[in-house]
Amino acid sequence: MSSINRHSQQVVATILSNKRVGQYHQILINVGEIVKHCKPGNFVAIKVGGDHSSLILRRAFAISRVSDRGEYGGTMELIVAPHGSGSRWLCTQEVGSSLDLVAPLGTPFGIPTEPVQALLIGGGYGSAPLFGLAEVLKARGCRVDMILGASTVAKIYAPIEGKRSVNSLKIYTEDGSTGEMGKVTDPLPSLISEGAVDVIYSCGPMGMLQAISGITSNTDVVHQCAVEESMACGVGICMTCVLPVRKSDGSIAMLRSCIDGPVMDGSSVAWELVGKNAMTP
Amino acid sequence: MSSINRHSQQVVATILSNKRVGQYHQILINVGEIVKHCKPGNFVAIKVGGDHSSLILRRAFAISRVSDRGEYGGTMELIVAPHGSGSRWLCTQEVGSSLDLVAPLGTPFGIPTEPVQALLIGGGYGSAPLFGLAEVLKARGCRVDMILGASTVAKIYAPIEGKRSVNSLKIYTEDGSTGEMGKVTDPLPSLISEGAVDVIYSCGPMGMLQAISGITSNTDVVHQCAVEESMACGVGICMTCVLPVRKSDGSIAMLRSCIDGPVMDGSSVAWELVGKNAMTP
Amino acid sequence: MRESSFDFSTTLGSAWFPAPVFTASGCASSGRELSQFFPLDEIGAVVTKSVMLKERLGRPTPRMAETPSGMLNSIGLQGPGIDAFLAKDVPWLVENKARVIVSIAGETVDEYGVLARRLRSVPGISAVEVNISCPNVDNRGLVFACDPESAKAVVESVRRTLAGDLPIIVKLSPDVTNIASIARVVVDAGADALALINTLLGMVINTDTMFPHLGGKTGGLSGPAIRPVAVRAIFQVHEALPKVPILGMGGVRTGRDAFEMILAGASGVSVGTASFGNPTALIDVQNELKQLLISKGFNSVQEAVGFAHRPSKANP
Amino acid sequence: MRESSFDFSTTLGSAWFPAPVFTASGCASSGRELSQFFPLDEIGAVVTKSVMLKERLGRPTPRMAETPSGMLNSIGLQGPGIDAFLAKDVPWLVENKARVIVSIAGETVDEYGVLARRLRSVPGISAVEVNISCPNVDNRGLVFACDPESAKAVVESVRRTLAGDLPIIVKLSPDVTNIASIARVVVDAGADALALINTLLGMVINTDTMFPHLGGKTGGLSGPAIRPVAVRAIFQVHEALPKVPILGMGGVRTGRDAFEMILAGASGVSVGTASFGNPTALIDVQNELKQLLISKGFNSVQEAVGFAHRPSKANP
Ligand SMILES: Cc1cc2nc3c(=O)[nH]c(=O)nc-3n(C[C@H](O)[C@H](O)[C@H](O)COP(=O)(O)OP(=O)(O)OC[C@H]3O[C@@H](n4cnc5c(N)ncnc54)[C@H](O)[C@@H]3O)c2cc1C
Ligand SMILES: Cc1cc2nc3c(=O)[nH]c(=O)nc-3n(C[C@H](O)[C@H](O)[C@H](O)COP(=O)(O)OP(=O)(O)OC[C@H]3O[C@@H](n4cnc5c(N)ncnc54)[C@H](O)[C@@H]3O)c2cc1C
Ligand SMILES: Cc1cc2nc3c(=O)[nH]c(=O)nc-3n(C[C@H](O)[C@H](O)[C@H](O)COP(=O)(O)O)c2cc1C
Ligand SMILES: Cc1cc2nc3c(=O)[nH]c(=O)nc-3n(C[C@H](O)[C@H](O)[C@H](O)COP(=O)(O)O)c2cc1C
Ligand code: FES
Ligand code: FES
Repeated sequence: MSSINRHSQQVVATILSNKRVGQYHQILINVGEIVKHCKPGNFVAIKVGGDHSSLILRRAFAISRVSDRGEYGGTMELIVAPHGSGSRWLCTQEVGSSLDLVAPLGTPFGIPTEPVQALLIGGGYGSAPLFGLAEVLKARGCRVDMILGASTVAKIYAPIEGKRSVNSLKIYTEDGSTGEMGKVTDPLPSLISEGAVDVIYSCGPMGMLQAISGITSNTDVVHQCAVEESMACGVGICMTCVLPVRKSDGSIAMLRSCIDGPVMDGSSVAWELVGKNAMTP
Repeated sequence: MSSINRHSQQVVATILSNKRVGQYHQILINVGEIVKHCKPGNFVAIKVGGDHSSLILRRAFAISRVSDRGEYGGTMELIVAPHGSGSRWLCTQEVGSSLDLVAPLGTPFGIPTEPVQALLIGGGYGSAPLFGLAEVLKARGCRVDMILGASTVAKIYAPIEGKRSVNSLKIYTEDGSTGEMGKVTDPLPSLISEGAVDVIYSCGPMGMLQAISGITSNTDVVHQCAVEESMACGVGICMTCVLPVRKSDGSIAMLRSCIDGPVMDGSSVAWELVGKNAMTP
Repeated sequence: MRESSFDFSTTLGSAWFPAPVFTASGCASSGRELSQFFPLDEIGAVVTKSVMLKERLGRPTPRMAETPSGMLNSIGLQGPGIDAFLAKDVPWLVENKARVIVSIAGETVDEYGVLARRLRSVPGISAVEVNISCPNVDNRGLVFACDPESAKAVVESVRRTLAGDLPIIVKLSPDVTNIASIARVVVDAGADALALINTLLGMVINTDTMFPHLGGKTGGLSGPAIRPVAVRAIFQVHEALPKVPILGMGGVRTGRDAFEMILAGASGVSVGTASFGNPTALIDVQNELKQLLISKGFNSVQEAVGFAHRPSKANP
Repeated sequence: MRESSFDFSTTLGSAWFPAPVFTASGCASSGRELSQFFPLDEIGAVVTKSVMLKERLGRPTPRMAETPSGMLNSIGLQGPGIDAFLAKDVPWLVENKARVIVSIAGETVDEYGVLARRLRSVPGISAVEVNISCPNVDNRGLVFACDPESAKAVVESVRRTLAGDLPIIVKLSPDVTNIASIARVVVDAGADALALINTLLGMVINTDTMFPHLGGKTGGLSGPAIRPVAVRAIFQVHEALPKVPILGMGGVRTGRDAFEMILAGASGVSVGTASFGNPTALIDVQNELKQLLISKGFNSVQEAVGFAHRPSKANP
């Protein structure tokens, strides 16, 4: 872990644009140099509520995309769902206002050294970091298929540019308002048995990640998932964000999802113990 | 008291301008209808720090001037010294932002029914409400002289328009950076003995008000002063803002400066007991 | 649940109130001042500032300091004394159709008895709140609520005097090692209901003067900052004494906060410090609370009281 | 006062530190993580997360809830156990030139003694912080710090084992009726210094699920919200025991806050929750504190300790 967050820095950045996209806000921030160290899967921790805020903890958001070209130098894009007070505050920040952020944080998605068949699965705003990942995988010669899902069309985040970096894109909504009616996990068993998938990269609600882990559990498919636990610090010092992970000897360790994650090996997470009393190790 | 604050209302108002004037900010707010009920001496209580503020109490500011004409309808002007977190926040609010305020609050200056010789004394931003008062007194046919003082020139607030509503204006600074070197109280004894003053209206630091009360104590000059105590509520419900006031029987009552003031009879305030243990009544 | 058939009333002992939102003692003066902002008969009741036997000037200023999401106060129970209070303030409240809970505070056990006696035959009072969070003059200045024996003696003295005429609500301090055990003592001594919580003892030092900021040195901490402590106290006491009604308070600013306290075990909720920042806080809290209860499918306030104590599937 | 001759060092018992700003136990993990943001040897010392005898997984998630200007945590003392801790974490800190205060927590009185024994011969440790704010397994789960007898027994057991090898800092809970009396008991039992305060017991109810939000139901309240309670506790204890050094903590976020605690009587100040919102909070607090002390004309930290207790002209 001592190399984790080695490049993370606290910077004051400027909002370059803030657009509503379905039920989300797409926020572009001018962060400068640090984009060089941001990898797909990393996240950013943002101070919310202004100078006299009663909200004392930072909020975590996946880095959706970065760019170090363009007229502003390094920029970072976030896809934010207005959930509670902090994320809503962020969504109302206007172009030109400053944001205090720490980035990049956490583990990135692991990139295969060989070209593989990669399946990227995103739930809700979980698709955000997957398009940047798709570009990297494509550049390594991988085949990249993507499945996105949400309860309804307004919660699907799938930008047009993003679609260019994948070989195929399938969308599922629970209410059928766009794409197929159903869940992202519906097509998985057959895709896997057809041998169409070597690695799954997933990001989305914990229930979805658990379901994917269930389906991949007795297969050869590797499952890298970006988890989401409540985080107080985001930098590994508070121990609030832990997840039960099975060690090689079968015993349980409680690992910090901010620093030993958010990207974790789905098959090692003891999903059935999340939020339960894990007892002695 | 049951008539006090009868007209006070909570409104969301818009900032029309915010200019630095010396060490103060002159802030013009579009408050609408309520200006009709604002009288010189009244104050406004403003919510500070934004939606998620850890600053839970309103801040009190004297209403410097109101106007119900003009393109915006009712407007109110404040003169704000950047003192601590709340007033500094207020000074940084931009044109167009909203302010949550309650006004008008407290007792206004009493206006004589006959034309009298009025002397208005302001210390620092305490001059703010005096110019509006001067206009009212002038309209009643009073002679209005004004003395302003502060430690240094940047803390003198004396707008050019304001000077028109007074018969004379004298300025004192402790460092001599403008006007005479000295204190506003220096000329008082001779002015009083010359019979040039019937009523003193004062607003400024408590020390200044106390000094004026000392000088007027054995004279016929009436002293109406606008006091300033730390206030938690501004509407009479918390009892934090009290001042010791001598009743006609000589005993002490602790009166609320927000609702039995800010304008009080200087001769009735037991200045020597302010901040002391007043004991039993 | 339709709004029309929803039962928003609540009870504290034998006292009935049409709504479960109350002022907090000392945060509404005698009621008149708030009536400039809303009609007092719209809320559950006005809990008056704790009144003592004699007139009292209270502590020197400064009496307040703002703290992060909270404030300290050291008023020192300034007030007109029981006689002037009963002559002027109560009749005014009754005339204005407010329901009234009178808060009393004594310096000795006997004083509480005397105060209670004065209230017995006063028309228009719904309940008595016994504020035992003030120092006991007879007993080394120890706060009654921090000492089980003193707390018991006070409540017994009030109980003896009132003998069922008026419900007795005893207000406890959170500054104790075990609030549930103090609660048990005062209930055994005759409390019909409990008010939880009074302020926490705190201090701010003025870093300019380098002295304690308040005239009274220490002060009582209130406001949203203390809400988690209040919710915990209400939860613990409701768990220990599920049948004893609780008037919950401490940092309530929104309907959500009031709802949280009801789920923890409060039958009614007082709004104190929030009124300082928002003079119509009581009405806002009350409206939001009603909408929340209805949207969650409750038919009455009563159904929601202590709902967070039900067994959960995850942790049975 | 010129910066160059200003003495920023402090002592806690026999331990000397070049600066008076420390991490708070449990808010800096084992130190490594913060070292990505600043060199650990720049601050007074790293106070490590309370370590127990055995490895411990702690409480279920969610383990935190944000509250107004504060937060609740229910970590449940997750940690690797003393052996792994001494093998891995302490040597790393020593290598990185950090001064180290090891915080220990036991489930029984004996466990504290055993933990203290393990520390005796470990090189590079400046002091031991004895966290007695955890439940006593032998005694109905009562928290050691809330019960004078248990608190005394723990401190005696550690004192016997360490016999002057390392200064003993005992960390107290604010959730007691009289913190000064508990302080006296633990000092009489052998504490060289006191750490004030641990978190306040609190609860948040999730109004969606209508259950307590935390996996552990209750949690510890920390952050700026509790600062007035911490300052009051430090002031009271310093007044009662002016010679006993205090490590102050609870909501310190700026140099002003640290200065406030020093004026109240703290010889050093720990920064906990503030690091979660600002990973360089310790450095910021330390720099601001130094400037403040110098601008107020102090020649050393020591001169300012307890300065707010001096007689005032207004209230002699
Ligand atoms: C690694 C990671 C990546 C994330 N990426 C995104 C993203 O790209 N887009 C997006 O919209 N959201 C993302 N989230 C979720 C986002 O952090 C929460 O929605 C947000 O913190 C909620 O804050 P709030 O003030 O709006 O809500 P509140 O519910 O008011 O927050 C209260 C407290 O709980 C914490 N909290 C609540 N929900 C979550 C959560 N799901 N995860 C972590 N902490 C939480 C908050 O940080 C805060 O301290 C991510 C979370 C993590 C951990
Ligand atoms: C009736 C009245 C009229 C006033 N008129 C003006 C004016 O026209 N222009 C102007 O610049 N200032 C005026 N003040 C002073 C102004 O209210 C304070 O400067 C301001 O409240 C300080 O808040 P802060 O957050 O900046 O400072 P902080 O010191 O951080 O405030 C902390 C707390 O103390 C209270 N407080 C601190 N100082 C004062 C004070 N002097 N009076 C009342 N409460 C205080 C604040 O309300 C807040 O609750 C007036 C005060 C009163 C009572
Ligand atoms: C200015 C002020 C004065 C108070 N006076 C009293 C009082 O006289 N009697 C009493 O029982 N409680 C008194 N309290 C405590 C409140 O009734 C309430 O218990 C506490 O403030 C917590 O609620 P809140 O956070 O909503 O204010 C006072 C509180 C404040 C802030
Ligand atoms: C997440 C978290 C974990 C903590 N763990 C410990 C601990 O293991 N041992 C201990 O003595 N105190 C622990 N504390 C308490 C802190 O050391 C400190 O006393 C308290 O948080 C008040 O300081 P603060 O407001 O600066 O955080 C913990 C606090 C937090 C927030
Ligand atoms: S969020 Fe603090 S350790 Fe992960
Ligand atoms: S400020 Fe509350 S009574 Fe005056």
